[in-house]
Amino acid sequence: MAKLRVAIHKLTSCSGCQLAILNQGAQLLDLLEDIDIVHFIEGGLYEPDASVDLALIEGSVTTPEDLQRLQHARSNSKLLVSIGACATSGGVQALRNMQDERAWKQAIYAKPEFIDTLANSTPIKAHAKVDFELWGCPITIEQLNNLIRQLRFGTLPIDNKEKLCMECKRRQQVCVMVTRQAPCLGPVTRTACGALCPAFGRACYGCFGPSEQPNGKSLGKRFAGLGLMPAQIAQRFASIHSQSPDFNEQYHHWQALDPKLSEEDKQ
Amino acid sequence: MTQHFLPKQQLQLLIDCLRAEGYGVIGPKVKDDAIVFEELADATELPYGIEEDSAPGRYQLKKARHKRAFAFNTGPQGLKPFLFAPEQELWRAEHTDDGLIFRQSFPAIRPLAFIGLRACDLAALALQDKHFAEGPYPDPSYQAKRQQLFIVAVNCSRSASTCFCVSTGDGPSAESGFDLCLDELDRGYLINVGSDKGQRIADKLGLEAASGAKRAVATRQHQRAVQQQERQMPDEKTLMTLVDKLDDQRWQDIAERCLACGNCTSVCPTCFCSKQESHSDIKGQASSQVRLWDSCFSEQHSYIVGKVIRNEISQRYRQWVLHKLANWQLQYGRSGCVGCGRCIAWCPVAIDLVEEARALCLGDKP
Amino acid sequence: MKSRRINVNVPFITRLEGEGALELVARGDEIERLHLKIFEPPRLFEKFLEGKSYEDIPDLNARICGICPMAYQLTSILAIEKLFQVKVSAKVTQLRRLMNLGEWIQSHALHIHFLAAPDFLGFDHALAMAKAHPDVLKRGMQIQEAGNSLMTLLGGRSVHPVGLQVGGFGRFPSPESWQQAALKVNQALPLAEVLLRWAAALPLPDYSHDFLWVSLKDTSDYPINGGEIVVSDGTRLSHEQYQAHFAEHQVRHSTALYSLFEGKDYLVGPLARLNNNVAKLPKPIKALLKELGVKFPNTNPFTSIVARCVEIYMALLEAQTILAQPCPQGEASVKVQPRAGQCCCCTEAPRGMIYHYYELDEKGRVVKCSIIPPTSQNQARIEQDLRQSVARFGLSHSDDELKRFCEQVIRNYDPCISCSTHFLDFSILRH
Amino acid sequence: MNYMLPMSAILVKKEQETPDICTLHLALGRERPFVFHFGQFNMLYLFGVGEVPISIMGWRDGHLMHTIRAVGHVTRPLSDLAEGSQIGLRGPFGHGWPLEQLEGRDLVFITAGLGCAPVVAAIHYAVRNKDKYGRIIILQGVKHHQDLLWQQQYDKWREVKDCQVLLAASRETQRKQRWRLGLVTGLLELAEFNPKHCTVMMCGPEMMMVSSLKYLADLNVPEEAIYMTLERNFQCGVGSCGHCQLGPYFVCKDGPVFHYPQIKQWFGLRGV
Ligand SMILES: Cc1cc2nc3c(=O)[nH]c(=O)nc-3n(C[C@H](O)[C@H](O)[C@H](O)COP(=O)(O)OP(=O)(O)OC[C@H]3O[C@@H](n4cnc5c(N)ncnc54)[C@H](O)[C@@H]3O)c2cc1C
Ligand code: SF4
Ligand code: SF4
Ligand code: SF4
Repeated sequence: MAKLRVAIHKLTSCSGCQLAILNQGAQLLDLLEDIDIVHFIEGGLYEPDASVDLALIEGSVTTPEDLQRLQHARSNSKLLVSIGACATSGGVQALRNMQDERAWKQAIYAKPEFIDTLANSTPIKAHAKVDFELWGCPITIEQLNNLIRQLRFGTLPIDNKEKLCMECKRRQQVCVMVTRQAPCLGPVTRTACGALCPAFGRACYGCFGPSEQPNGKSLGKRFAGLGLMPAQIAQRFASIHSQSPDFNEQYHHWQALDPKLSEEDKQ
Repeated sequence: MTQHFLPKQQLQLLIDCLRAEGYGVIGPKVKDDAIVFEELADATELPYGIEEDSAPGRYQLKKARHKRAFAFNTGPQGLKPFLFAPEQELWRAEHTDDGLIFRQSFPAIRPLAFIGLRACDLAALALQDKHFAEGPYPDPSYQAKRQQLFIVAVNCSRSASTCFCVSTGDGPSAESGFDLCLDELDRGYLINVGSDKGQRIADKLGLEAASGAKRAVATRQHQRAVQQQERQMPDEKTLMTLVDKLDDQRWQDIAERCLACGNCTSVCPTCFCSKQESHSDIKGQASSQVRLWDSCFSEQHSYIVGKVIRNEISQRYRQWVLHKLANWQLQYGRSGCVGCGRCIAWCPVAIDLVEEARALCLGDKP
Repeated sequence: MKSRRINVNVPFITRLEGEGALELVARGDEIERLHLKIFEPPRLFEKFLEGKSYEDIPDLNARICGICPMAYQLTSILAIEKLFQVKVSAKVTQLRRLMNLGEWIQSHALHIHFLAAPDFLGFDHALAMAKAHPDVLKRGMQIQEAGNSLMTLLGGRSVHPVGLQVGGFGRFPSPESWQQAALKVNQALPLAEVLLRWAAALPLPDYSHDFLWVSLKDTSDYPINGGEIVVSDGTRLSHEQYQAHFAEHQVRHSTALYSLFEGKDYLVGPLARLNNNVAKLPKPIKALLKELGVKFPNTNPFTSIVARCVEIYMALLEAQTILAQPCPQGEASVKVQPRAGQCCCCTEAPRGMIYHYYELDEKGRVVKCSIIPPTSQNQARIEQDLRQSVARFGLSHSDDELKRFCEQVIRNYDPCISCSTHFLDFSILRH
Repeated sequence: MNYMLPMSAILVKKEQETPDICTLHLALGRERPFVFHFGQFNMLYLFGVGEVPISIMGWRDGHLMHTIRAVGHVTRPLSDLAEGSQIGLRGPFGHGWPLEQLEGRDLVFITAGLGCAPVVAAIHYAVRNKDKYGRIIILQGVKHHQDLLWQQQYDKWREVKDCQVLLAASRETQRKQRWRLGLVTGLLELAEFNPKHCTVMMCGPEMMMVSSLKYLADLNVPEEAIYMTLERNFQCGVGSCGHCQLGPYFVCKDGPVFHYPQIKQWFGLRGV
């Protein structure tokens, strides 16, 4: 069977998801028996125009160049898979979408006119057809390898949107929300991380993005019951996946209930 | 039924005897803010002087004034994960020179003795037996593990606020299903023998007969635990009326609160749903078929091509309650709820199964 | 004399963490313009941290960089703990250091084997090298795995770990995972010595020249997250004095901010650290360096690969000692009480010193902050180095040779363009 | 039989019925014939990908037949397999049609869409044993007439004595000979059989079966004469995984063919 030709593109990101390749350890050599990486700047391969079977896109679209490169990648590849929070929902840098971005740039950079960015940080699917998404900040090696394996078997992985709680319970971890009143996002967050945060005795902050049917409204109310102020609840949803519609909705809902804000609104 | 007495200091002797018989001994310990069942090195690891304070959506351990080892009622899990593992390889497929071959996988099985299980855990075990071991397709690894099991039950001397086993008829004292059963008193344990295996261990312990006074204390403890229970699940006949309430508005009300997270089904000692996944190695040479705990609250549970049959949270909660409390009776001859209260304590948004069942069946207005 | 007009354009310098470009304009033997261009889109971290609670800062900060997330987390945690007057236990401090060591190991191993080694072994990239030198790559990956396993032990995963928090750790690791990590470290340790011998034997070009270097220096240990700022000119500064002596400015060709020490470029990173702290190395490593005839302080930037190998060896040795102790148990964190005020901290990330500054309100929410990653600090230094080294290398070389040389010079600094949040595009314009 | 462990089977022949439907002919690595009832199913396993429940189409020339529509994760690559490949197979599972008990009765087969495999298998059997039964009525609905699998087969059945074949296309606008426009239920009024002495076997989307039940009631077909096969998510195929529950029934183990009165209380309800 011919090897799978793969290109790895990075748009605006922290480079953490690409490490799912470089952090494989010795089994990377096994993986390379099956795939031919033809473009991977960090790995020293520069062939942006090569046509490939699979393009993995890390990062969000935040500049006109990002957009161009994405369109290029799309037209050069049979399958396009976005990897990581930036690519699937805009990522952490999408927090700026909620603010006045121009004022921000001015504050950090004395000469903002040198810097060319689009107004928002947006996910890949906002600009191009996406064949599959690997959620997670960062994605895990298992997610990536499973994708590649399933492609080798002639199919795509099952898109598992199950809730983190299921994984947490399977690992027989003790629920931190019930024992510690920790405002855990597990019940609205996608599985796949290994339920890491609860394992460390802390609340999930949703880095794998919204799960299937997230009942954020009920969870937010529960957070209020645990003593969180509306603004704090809003902040829980405004973390790594602030621009995913489900979390965004909760952010705005709770932010609007912040007494300070509504004071300002009245004025 | 003759009862024996084991002085408090000699609990270690029981553990030693079990170990000498070849059992790994599993008992309650405090870990990550809860009572969990784990391998015990010795009796000092038991949760002396610990009780739980549980309420809908809350579980906290607190120090009590006494120094008893079994004053708690339940932890997040009982026996279920040991017999029906949350994740288990069923078989492996391999590409070999002889073509595709399949090999059954057997988990390493060793005899285990559990100390500290409750009446509700035993009732749940009986139900899991019916599902996994007694049907037309018995689960071989469940059966194998089950046969090796030795059970030292403990009768509850108090009830947590989430307990309601009295109303389901499953507790607070164990009547059968154990090898040995303890009543914990301040100075030691009354021991009741429930099987030949149990008798063999009891003989080795060289026990004295329990005095009438001690037995009276145990009876009082039992009565106290009964009286402490405030929650009451409707009786089975009443629960059967749920099947006529498919259109009740209440399902919608619950769905507004329910996260469909599956925590209730995961902690429930009788829930048995599972799903399977194929995990291939990186070379695509071998693949293992893995069975994982699943829940009727997940979307995939009722998925068929083109649709999700129970697409709404209200329908999933309805499935859970309808199955657990009513249809279970038709499948296994009794309700699937043993009154342990785990689903109430471990529901992140504090949904109370008893309250919902009463509202639905009896029109109670909580 | 008629000057040769040369025009080389390499859009992306590869084998860097993140992406960037270089622009070289030369007339005859004169370099007219030399710009390291970083144009990775700005992610505006310092701005969106505003309003965020001290509890959320470490998780958000991690996302600045996928290669050294832990350094960003911990620097902010240490700064905030200073402000909140939190005293963590010695155990916690030690485990944090263990985690830092893990990050150094994985980051250095990744740099050495995937990014730098192909330069020295004559390959375009590590995957091409994999066939000819599988042993080199395998060794690197095993060492990297050991580093990752330390990060995973204490943080759950090596990229964006979740274990650290203001006040300590969420939980201490389990004894089983402690044992597993110890095993990985024990397996990797002998490889570290082999690695150092290998690096010392590489035919490194000598481009020694004078420059300033800056790192932390601690009284007792090889510095990671303690000690004062020491400049090779003898200046010693507290973290609080950083802003008075180091200034950032923006240049047209880059989205990264340039950082200068009193108007001068300077080096941070493994070579700077080792130059300042060679005396703190454990005995076996000192002895080995002597045997190999490698000397520090050293002003040849090409020896930074050796410095990285030294640090890997040192980190694995220390990790082994820590992991030989019993797995810690008990309370992993202390309660914290937020308070308003300003705070700052410097630590040593794999690529060099980081500086974080925060102003928090009474609830512990960020009012203002500033984060200066190592690459911003090295950027001016890289340009200076290129200017001198390219001149010495000779502009008469072909464009392709020049390009390769420049890339190699840049790689000595292991610039992490993601954390300075940025992209490298190479163009040479020769008149 | 170890119900849990698949046996390996070789794909000896693949017939492409339509662009997305194919019939797999499988050789089982053992001599004795595979004993099954029409309406039962197997769990087919594709290496590294997963298992899916598929009805048994029949047994021909020593090979087991399955007709598969390529719709997703497993069925697509399964349909792409090259002849000579190996897959895994567990079964047969569940209860099939009670064909042996229906001697002398008129048989009415109602199917729609592509859920026809288990019914087609039963029709084959009935036609082959025609002397045992009364009339055979075959009602088939599809969206477009070209969706009909085994066109020629239907034409052949048309020729059989006392056999009535009625076809309907629901999304067609052009009239075509021998086809009726509309839903399969509309065919019932044309069907000629004895409602007092018939057995109805249905397979297809539940909505179709729900409305067929109404028509059948109008024709005075007693509920006791109706059988239907249901589809649910099957993970294990043996009533252990819990996914396929319909009220108190496990569709895999108690079905997939059900006697209508048995499941009447639970059938056709939304979200049950
Ligand atoms: C009793 C019975 C008989 C069937 N007979 C046939 C037949 O003869 N021919 C045919 O083409 N199809 C048949 N099906 C339907 C077939 O099982 C589904 O089309 C198939 O499971 C889809 O799997 P997939 O992976 O290709 O699709 P996806 O939509 O990608 O499904 C994803 C996964 O869901 C799980 N799943 C389990 N049960 C089902 C289910 N019933 N439907 C969908 N997903 C399921 C599987 O693990 C599957 O891999 C039958 C179903 C049942 C219950
Ligand atoms: S528990 Fe939540 S926040 Fe933590 S790693 Fe998993 S998905 Fe991310
Ligand atoms: S339904 Fe709830 S109370 Fe009943 S057995 Fe299950 S977990 Fe316990
Ligand atoms: S269907 Fe739901 S309630 Fe029933 S066993 Fe499965 S998970 Fe539990």
